[in-house]
Amino acid sequence: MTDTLERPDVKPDLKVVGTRPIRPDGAEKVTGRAQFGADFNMPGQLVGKVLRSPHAHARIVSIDAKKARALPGVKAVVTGADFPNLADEFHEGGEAASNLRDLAMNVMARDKALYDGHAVAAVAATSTAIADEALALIKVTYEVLPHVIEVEAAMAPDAPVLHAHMYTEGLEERPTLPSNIARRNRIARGDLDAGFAAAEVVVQDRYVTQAVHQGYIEPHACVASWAADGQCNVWSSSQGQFMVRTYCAKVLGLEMSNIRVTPAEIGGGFGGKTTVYLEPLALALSRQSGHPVKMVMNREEVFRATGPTSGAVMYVKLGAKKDGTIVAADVELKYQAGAFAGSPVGAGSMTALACYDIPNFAITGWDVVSNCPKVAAYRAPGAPIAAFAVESAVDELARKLDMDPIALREKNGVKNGVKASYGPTFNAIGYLETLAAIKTCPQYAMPLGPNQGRGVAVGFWFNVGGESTAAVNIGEDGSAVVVTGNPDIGGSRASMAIMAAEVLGVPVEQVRPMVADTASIGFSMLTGGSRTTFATGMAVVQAAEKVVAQLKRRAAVIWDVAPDQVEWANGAAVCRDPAKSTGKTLTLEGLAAQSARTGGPISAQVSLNAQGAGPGFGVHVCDVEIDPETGHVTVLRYTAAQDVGRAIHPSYVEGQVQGGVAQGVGWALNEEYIFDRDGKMENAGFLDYRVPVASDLPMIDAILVEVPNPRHPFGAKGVGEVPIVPPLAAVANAVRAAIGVRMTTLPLSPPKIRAALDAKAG
Amino acid sequence: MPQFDYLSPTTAEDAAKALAASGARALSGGTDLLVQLRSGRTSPSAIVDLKRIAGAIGIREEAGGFVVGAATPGAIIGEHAALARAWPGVVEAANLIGSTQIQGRASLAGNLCNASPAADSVPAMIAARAVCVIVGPAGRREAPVEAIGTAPGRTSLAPGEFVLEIRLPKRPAHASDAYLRLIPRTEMDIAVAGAGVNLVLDASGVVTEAHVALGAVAPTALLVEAAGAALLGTKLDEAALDKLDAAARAACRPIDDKRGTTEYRIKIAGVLARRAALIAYQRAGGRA
Amino acid sequence: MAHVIAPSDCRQFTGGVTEFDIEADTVRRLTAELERRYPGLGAWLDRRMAVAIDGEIHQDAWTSPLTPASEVYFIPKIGGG
Amino acid sequence: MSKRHVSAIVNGDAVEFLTDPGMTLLDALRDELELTGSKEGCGSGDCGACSVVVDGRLVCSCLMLAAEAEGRRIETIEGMAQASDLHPLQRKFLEHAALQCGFCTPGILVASKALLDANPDPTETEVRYWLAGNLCRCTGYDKIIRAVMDAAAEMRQARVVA
Repeated sequence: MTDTLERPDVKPDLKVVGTRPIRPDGAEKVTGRAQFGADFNMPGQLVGKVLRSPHAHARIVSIDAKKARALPGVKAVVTGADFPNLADEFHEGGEAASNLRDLAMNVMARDKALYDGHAVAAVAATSTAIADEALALIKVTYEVLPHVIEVEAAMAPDAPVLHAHMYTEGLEERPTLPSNIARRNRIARGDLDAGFAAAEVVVQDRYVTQAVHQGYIEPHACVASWAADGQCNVWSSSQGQFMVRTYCAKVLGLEMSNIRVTPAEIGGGFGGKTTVYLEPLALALSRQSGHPVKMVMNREEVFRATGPTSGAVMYVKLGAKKDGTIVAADVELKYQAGAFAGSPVGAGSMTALACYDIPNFAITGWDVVSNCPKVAAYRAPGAPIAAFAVESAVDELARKLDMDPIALREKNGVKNGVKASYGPTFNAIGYLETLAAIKTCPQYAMPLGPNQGRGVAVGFWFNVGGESTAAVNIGEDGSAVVVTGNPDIGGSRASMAIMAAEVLGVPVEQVRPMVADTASIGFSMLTGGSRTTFATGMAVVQAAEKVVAQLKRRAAVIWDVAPDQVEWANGAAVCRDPAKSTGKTLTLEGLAAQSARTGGPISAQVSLNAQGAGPGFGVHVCDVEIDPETGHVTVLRYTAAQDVGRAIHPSYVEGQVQGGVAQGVGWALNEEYIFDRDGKMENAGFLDYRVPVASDLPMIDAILVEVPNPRHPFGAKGVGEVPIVPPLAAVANAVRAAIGVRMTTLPLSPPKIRAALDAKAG
Repeated sequence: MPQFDYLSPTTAEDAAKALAASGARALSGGTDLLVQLRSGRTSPSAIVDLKRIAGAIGIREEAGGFVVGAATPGAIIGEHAALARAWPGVVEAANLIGSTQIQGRASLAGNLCNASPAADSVPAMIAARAVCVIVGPAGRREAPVEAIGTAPGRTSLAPGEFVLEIRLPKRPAHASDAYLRLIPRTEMDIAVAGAGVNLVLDASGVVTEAHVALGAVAPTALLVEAAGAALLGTKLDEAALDKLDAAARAACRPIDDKRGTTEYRIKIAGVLARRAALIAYQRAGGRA
Repeated sequence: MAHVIAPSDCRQFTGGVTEFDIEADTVRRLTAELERRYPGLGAWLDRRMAVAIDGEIHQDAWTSPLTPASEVYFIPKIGGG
Repeated sequence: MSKRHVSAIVNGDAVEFLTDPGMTLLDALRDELELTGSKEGCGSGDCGACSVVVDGRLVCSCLMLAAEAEGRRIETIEGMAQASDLHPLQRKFLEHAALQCGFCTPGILVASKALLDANPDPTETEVRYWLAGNLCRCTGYDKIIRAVMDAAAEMRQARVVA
C-alpha cells in the first residue's frame, strides 16, 4: 500500500528547519572513529582479491586455477563458472533500469572480458601477500579480440561487436544485424523543418566529452560472511544497503531474507556506489572457504573497473528569431554505455532542453556499448554532458544575437504552466527566480581584466521521490531515535533529525538519527537522485506526525478529555478543553515517562512511495583567466544559484552546491579517461586523473533560491544533482569569452587551449 | 607488497656495502620508491634506508657553498633561509615536488636518482651547476648532476653507489636562479615541461654567466648551452629572450603522452625558459 | 477521457500511434485498457516507464487517481546519482 | 623474511608492533595498532587521506615503511582531541559543515593542524596550497578553507588572552 501526502500548503514559521545545527554524526567523523567500508573486520577473516583482464576485449578460452588453489593459505578461488547464469531481467529499484544479467556479468566475466580491468577470477587467502601470489598463479588463456572505445567508432558498421545478441531497440524496424547500438530514443515536438525555415539566426556545432569518474575518495570495500546455514551478512560501503541485498540475492540466487546488509559509513559515492562490484564475489568466496572475506579495492581498480560516466559526441543546432525567440532545436546525443547497455542518454535527452520553451524540437539519443567500464550513475546522470553541448550552443546564439546570456535564457525560459520538453507540465518551479538571482549577484557586475572571461550556463534535474521507510521511537526519557534505511553521504542524518525535531517540537539535539541494516528497517531505495531529504524526509515527517498523534491521545487519556481537545505545541500536549483547565501542558518527557500506563511504547514507522519531488534548476556564472602563452585556465570566481525549494539545513545544501560545482569544474578542465592503443586505461590514479585540488578553486558562492515544493511538508526539493549540470558549459563559455575561440571538446586542458589560440593566430 | 630485507645502516660505507648486493635499492624519502614497490614496478631484494647515515639529513655551509644531505626532505630545504637566499631557484624547484606531505619526505637525491625526465629539482640543480658526492664500494667520487640520469629510470651509478650529498657552489655577487614548470592543475601534477635558469650579472646588469636546463622535454633533463649563450652579454632584452626561447625549443626532444603533446611541450619549454630567465635576472638585481 | 502520451518507442506495439484518449480513473485501469487495445503495450509501460500526471512524476502509481481532464505522460524512469 | 620489531611513540604513547618489511606505516597503524582513522584513498601519496605527522613533519603514511617508524614520534587523528575536548579545528569543521562524507576529514584535520602549528596566521592562498595534497571530492573545499581560517583566528585569539 502506498501512502501519498496531499499537502498543498507549506508550513509557515518553522523553528528548526532552516537552522544550522552540528551534524549528529560529526564528532565521530572528526575524531577518526567513524567506521567506513574498510574499517570493519571480523575474526578469522580472509583477504579477497580480484584478477582483472589486461585486455580491453578478449574471449576467455580457459582459466586454470589449479596452482593457485594448491598454494598454502589459499582458501577459495572463484570464476564465472561459480555464478548462476541469469536471464535478461530488468530491475528498476527506482533507478535507471539495470539488466541483472549484465550486472552479474560485470561483477565477474563469463565467456568474454569486455574491458581492461574486467574481473575474471577472485581468490581468498590468509594474507594479502598470499592472495597476490595466488592471482599470479591463475593462468587465463585469452583470445584477444579487436576493441573499440570511442562512441562514434563503436557505432560504425565495421566496429567489433561486443554482444552478438544486441539488436538496436527503438528503431522503426528491428535491424537485421547485431551492433553496439543498444537503443535509440527520440523526443520531438512541433515541426522541425518549419521551425528552422522560420529562424533568422542559426548556430550549430559538434561537441565532445570524455568519460569521467565520480572520484569518491573511499575505494569500494566490504566484508562478507556466509554461515554454514546459508545466512549471510555483508558489511559494505554503498549508497543503499537494500540495493546491495537485492543485487547479491539476484547474482547469487539467494533469498533476500537470508542476506543482512549493514551499511558502513560511506566515503563518497556520487552515483558510483549505486551498484555492486565486490559484495557478490566476497559472498561467493566466503561460501567456498567457510570464512568471512574482506575485499578492498585499490585506487587503480576503482578507476579501471568501476563506473565512470559516459564520454559522448553531440550535435546541436539552434534556430532563433532576431528578437531572441528560439524557434527550433535539433539535438543528437551519442553516449558511451561502457561494456553493457545502459548509458544515461535517456536522462540526457530529457534534460537537454528542459530549461527552454521551444515550439519545434527533436532530441535523438543513442545508447552505445564499447570496451570501457560499464558506466554507473554520476550525479544528475547524463544531464551535464547534454548541458555542455546545449548551453555552449545557447551561448553562441547569444553572441550572434548580441544578447545578454541571461536575458536570452529568460526570454526562452520555462515557467509554471509550460509543458516541459520531456512531457509533463511544470508547476512550482523557480527557474526565472534563479536566473534573476544570478543577474543581480555581485559577481555578474564585476569588471573583467585582460585575458579574463565570464560564462553563464543553466541546468536542470528532475529530482526523484520513491520508496522509503522511517521509524521514530521515543525513549522512556522523551528523547527520540529516528531510524531510516538510507546511507548518509553528505549529512542527511542532520536533515532527518531537523525534520523530526520540527514535527515533535523538540530541540534537534533531542533527536538521534540512525541508519539501520536491512533487517532492522523496512525497504528503502538507495541514496541517490537527490531523493533522501525529500522522500525519506517525508517518511520521517509522517512517522513523527503519527507519534504526535499518539502523544495527543495519551495526553487525552491522562487528562480524561476528548482527543480532539488536545493540541501539540512546542514539544508538549496542550489541553484545549474548557471544562478542564485550558492551557495546561504535558511535555514529551512527561508523556514518555507514563507510556507504560497509557498504551505502551511510543513509536511509529511509515513506509511510503513519495511522489512530487519538485524539479530543480541551477544558474551558474564563472569567471576565468587564461594564460595565453601556456593555455592554463584559472577559475577566478564562481557563483551558483539554485532553486532548492526549502533548505532544511542550509550549510549542507550550500555544500552540495559547492561540491557539485567543483566536480563540474574538474570535468570541464582536466578530468578524462585516457586509453592507450590497446584500450588500457593510462591514468588510473589520482596523479594523472586530475580532480581539482584546494588550490585550483576559488570560494564558491552558493545562492539558495527558495521556491517551496508544495508536495513536501517543509517545501524541500532535491538539491544534490542540479549543481553539477551547468559548470561544464559555464567554464567553457567563460573560456570562450576570454580567448575568443569556442572550445567544443572537453577537457579544456592547457595543450588544447594553447593549440586553439595558435590556430586562431594563424 | 613484495617481501624484501629492510636495512638502515648508520655509515655511508655500510650503506654502500648493503647496496652492492644484487637487487638492493636505496631509500631516502621513499615517495617514488614506495609507489613503485606497491605497483610491482620494482621488486628489490633489499631496501637500504639512507636516512640514519650521519649527515644524510641536513644542510651545512662549506667553503661559501652549501652541502645538502641526500635524504634532506623538501620541507627542511624550504626552511633554510640562507640557502633560499643564495639558490632560490633550486629551493623553489625542490619545494614544487608534490604536496606538503611529500615535502615532508621527498629529497633532492631521491628526485635525481629516480631518474624521471620530469623531476622538478633536476633542471634547477643542473642550471646551478650542482655536484653530487657519490659513495660506493670503491670510495667517494664527485659528478655533476647532469651526469646521473642516463634515461628514464636509469642512472650512471654503479652497483653499490649512492648519492650522499649534493653540493651547491659558492655564489658571486649579482647572481640568482629561478625554476618554473607547467602543470595542468596548480599542484600535485608531474611537470609537462620545466625550465631552470641560473644567471650571474656584472655590476651594470649585463649577464656574464648563464645556465639553462630543461625538464620533461627529453629522456633526461637537458643542459642547453645554446640557451645560456643566448643571454650572455645582454640585459635580457627582447631579442635575447627570443634567442633563448628558440634555443630552448630547438633542444627539445619530447614525447607525446598523457601529460602533454610533443608540440605543446616544445612551445612551453620556450615560454618557461623566458619567464624563468626574467625572474632570475630580477632576483640577481638586474632591471630588464 | 484522460489524454495519454507515450514515448515514440511504443510504436512497436501500436503500429505508429503515440497518443490516446482513455476513459479510466486510475493509472492501473488506464494501462489495462491500453494493454487490451495494444497487446504488450500496457505491460511494457508498467515495467519500463514512470508516469507524469498533470505535470507530476510518479515512479509507480497504479492507484493514482485520474480525472477526465488529466494529462498522462509516460516517460522513462529517472534514477540519479 | 621474518618480521621486524618496531618501537615508536604514537599519540604520546609507547607502542610496539611487528611488521613485514613491505608493510607501510598506514597499514601498521590501521591493521596492527587498530587506528583506522587514517584512511587509504590512493596508496600513492596523491590524496592525503592517510596524513600523519612524524617527528613534526606532515607525511603520507602510505608512502612510509612501517620499519622506518622505529624510534619516531607519530601523531594521528586519534590523538588530536584532548580526552573529550575537540581541538579547535575539529570544532570549526563541525560548525562550518566542512565535511560531507567525512572520509578525507581525518587527513585534512591532521594536515591543517600541522599548518597552524607552523603558521598561526595563514592567508587563504596559503591554506589552499598547504592542503593541495588532501583531496576532497564532496565539498568543493570552500567550507574547509573557511573552517581552517576561523580555527586559526580563534586559536590566535586564545593565545592573546592567555
